[in-house]
Amino acid sequence: MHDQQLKQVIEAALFAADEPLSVDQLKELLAAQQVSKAKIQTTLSALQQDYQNRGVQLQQVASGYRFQTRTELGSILAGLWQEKPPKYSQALLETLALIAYRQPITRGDIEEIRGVSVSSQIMKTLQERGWVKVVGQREVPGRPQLYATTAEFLDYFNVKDLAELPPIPSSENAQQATATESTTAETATDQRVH
Amino acid sequence: MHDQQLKQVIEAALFAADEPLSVDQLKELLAAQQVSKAKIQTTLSALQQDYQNRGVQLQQVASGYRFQTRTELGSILAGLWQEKPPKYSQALLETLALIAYRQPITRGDIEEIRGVSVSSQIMKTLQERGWVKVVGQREVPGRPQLYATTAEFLDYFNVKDLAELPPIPSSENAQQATATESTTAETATDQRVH
Amino acid sequence: MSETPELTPEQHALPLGFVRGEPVLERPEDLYIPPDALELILEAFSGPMDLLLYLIRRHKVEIVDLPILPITQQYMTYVDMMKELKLELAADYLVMAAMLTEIKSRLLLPKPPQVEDEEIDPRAELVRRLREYEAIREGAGHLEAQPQQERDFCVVQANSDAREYVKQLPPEVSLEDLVLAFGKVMQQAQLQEHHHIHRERLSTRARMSAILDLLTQQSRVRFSDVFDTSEGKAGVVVSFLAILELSKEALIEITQVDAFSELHISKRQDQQNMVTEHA
Repeated sequence: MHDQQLKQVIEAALFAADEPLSVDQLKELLAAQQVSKAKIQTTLSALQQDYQNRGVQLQQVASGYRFQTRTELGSILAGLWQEKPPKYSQALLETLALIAYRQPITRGDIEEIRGVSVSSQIMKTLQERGWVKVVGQREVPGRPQLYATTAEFLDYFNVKDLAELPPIPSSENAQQATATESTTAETATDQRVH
Repeated sequence: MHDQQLKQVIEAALFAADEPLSVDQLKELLAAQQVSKAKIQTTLSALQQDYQNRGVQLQQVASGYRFQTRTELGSILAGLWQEKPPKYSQALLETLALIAYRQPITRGDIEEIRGVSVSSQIMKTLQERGWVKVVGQREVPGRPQLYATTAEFLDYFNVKDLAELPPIPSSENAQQATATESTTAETATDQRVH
Repeated sequence: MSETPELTPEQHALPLGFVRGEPVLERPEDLYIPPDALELILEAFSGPMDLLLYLIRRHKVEIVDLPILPITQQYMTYVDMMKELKLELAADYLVMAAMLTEIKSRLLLPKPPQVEDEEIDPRAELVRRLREYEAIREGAGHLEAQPQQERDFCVVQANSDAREYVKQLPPEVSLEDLVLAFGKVMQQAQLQEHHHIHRERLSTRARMSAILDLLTQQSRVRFSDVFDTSEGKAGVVVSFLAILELSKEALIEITQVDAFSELHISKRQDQQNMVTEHA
């Protein structure tokens, strides 16, 4: 399979797939053609280049590569969609930001920082959207659940990992915390939540 | 709105829409920009040109224009939706194993050994798969059909003949095998079951 | 209530709410505003921390320099109004009110003379929380500003006829599966018949199938045709054993018209043809 053919297949696959495709998934799709991961990676970069100035672009997000419309065209294209895009409340965004930037985190932690009891509706919405999930329990009395963000969250906000989100001042809690806890906090930024 | 922008919007709209878009629909989408139908038509032609040699192509269908994957790529892209093959039941595997190792064998023999009745569906499945066929009838009351495995069966398991099937371990009788019998084992490799 | 100091409110890009269709861009200077409008404004705060942060910013001071006295006073004014309006959120705001009052009273208490300088500022904990809350608000802002699916872009898909190429794959079986299945079935059967199954017999059994198959295509076969001399002596023996076994199982008949004439084998055709199936 020569280069142009390979590019056509990868391009078509990305456009046809229902979900973003990872390099591994593309490799599996091309199993019969025996294409190396490096070759796939090079082709993806070439495609990203090709679409640089087009109406759609090849974006890498947490769960893989996908084609999406150019963000600058959002308002013009809005006419195409019947429904208005959802508008998220400040309370929801703060809760989500806490989970994203300070994960893994308990509901109690969120309440302490926001000074408000966490509305069940907000947690339900975040989980229904697939943005947040329970990743464990903190080993303290009551064993509260620990929440973290998911790959879908990163996909929705157009980034491939948490480190790509603009940084915020680190929490003093984390600085004062024991070695173990600060390790957790560090990893949280690098970690890919699946 | 200059030409490149217009092309980006039309391109993005065609990719984003769930259905093909007609020139009229595109004109409506671009109502605020007051773009003529002729201009839209020219842009569509330019896009068709751009995608000539790509993995997806801009196609005009009855209800308008839409992007679709190159037809030649169909068989490779099918892998995107290919589901894992289902599994056979234990009952079917046991029936097949009995036919392979004890052929020619009747359904009654299989039932006697397995202690349960053999469903017609299993025999039908094995015959439809081309792995098992009727090779005769046993001349006893009822004249039950005798089943044997086929050449396709051997091909599927990539063995030349039945003697190449893995031996079943731990038979004390194996030690009793006569000189004649072990000689026959050698020849057995040449034989094909038709 | 009119004691509220005159301070320039911070400009906000987004309206806090809408009152009779008019956007409310600034938080009220004068607290005497119609209750229905006030309700909307108060609901614009996402919680007591948000309100507190807003009040501090109005004072144009850093969080560390938290001016606890005026802030507590202003905070209480808002909370009183919320109580009047019976806003649901009031409980959370009351917890904060209690905290502020406590800090205030600790600050007002005369310091015991022997206390060292290292004494912890009673505001420290609140300051820490406010800073963390401020960081999180910043994070919420980043998320809001981030390109969002549905709002700023949509994931696109091209039509594809490739689905038509998707095949229904038949189940896969490995030789191992087959051997395991056979082993299991034999174990269950608790066989006394081991001798039927080892490989030497297998070749004879395979040949039996082949001969029967041949007899399905041709009703009579010359005895000699069953043997393929190219298989060598051993092959001939297998065929012979297969014929004997088939004959023993009464599956075939061996016939000879005259003495020394060619032997023929055929499927056994006898009266049992007539036997009905339920026999």
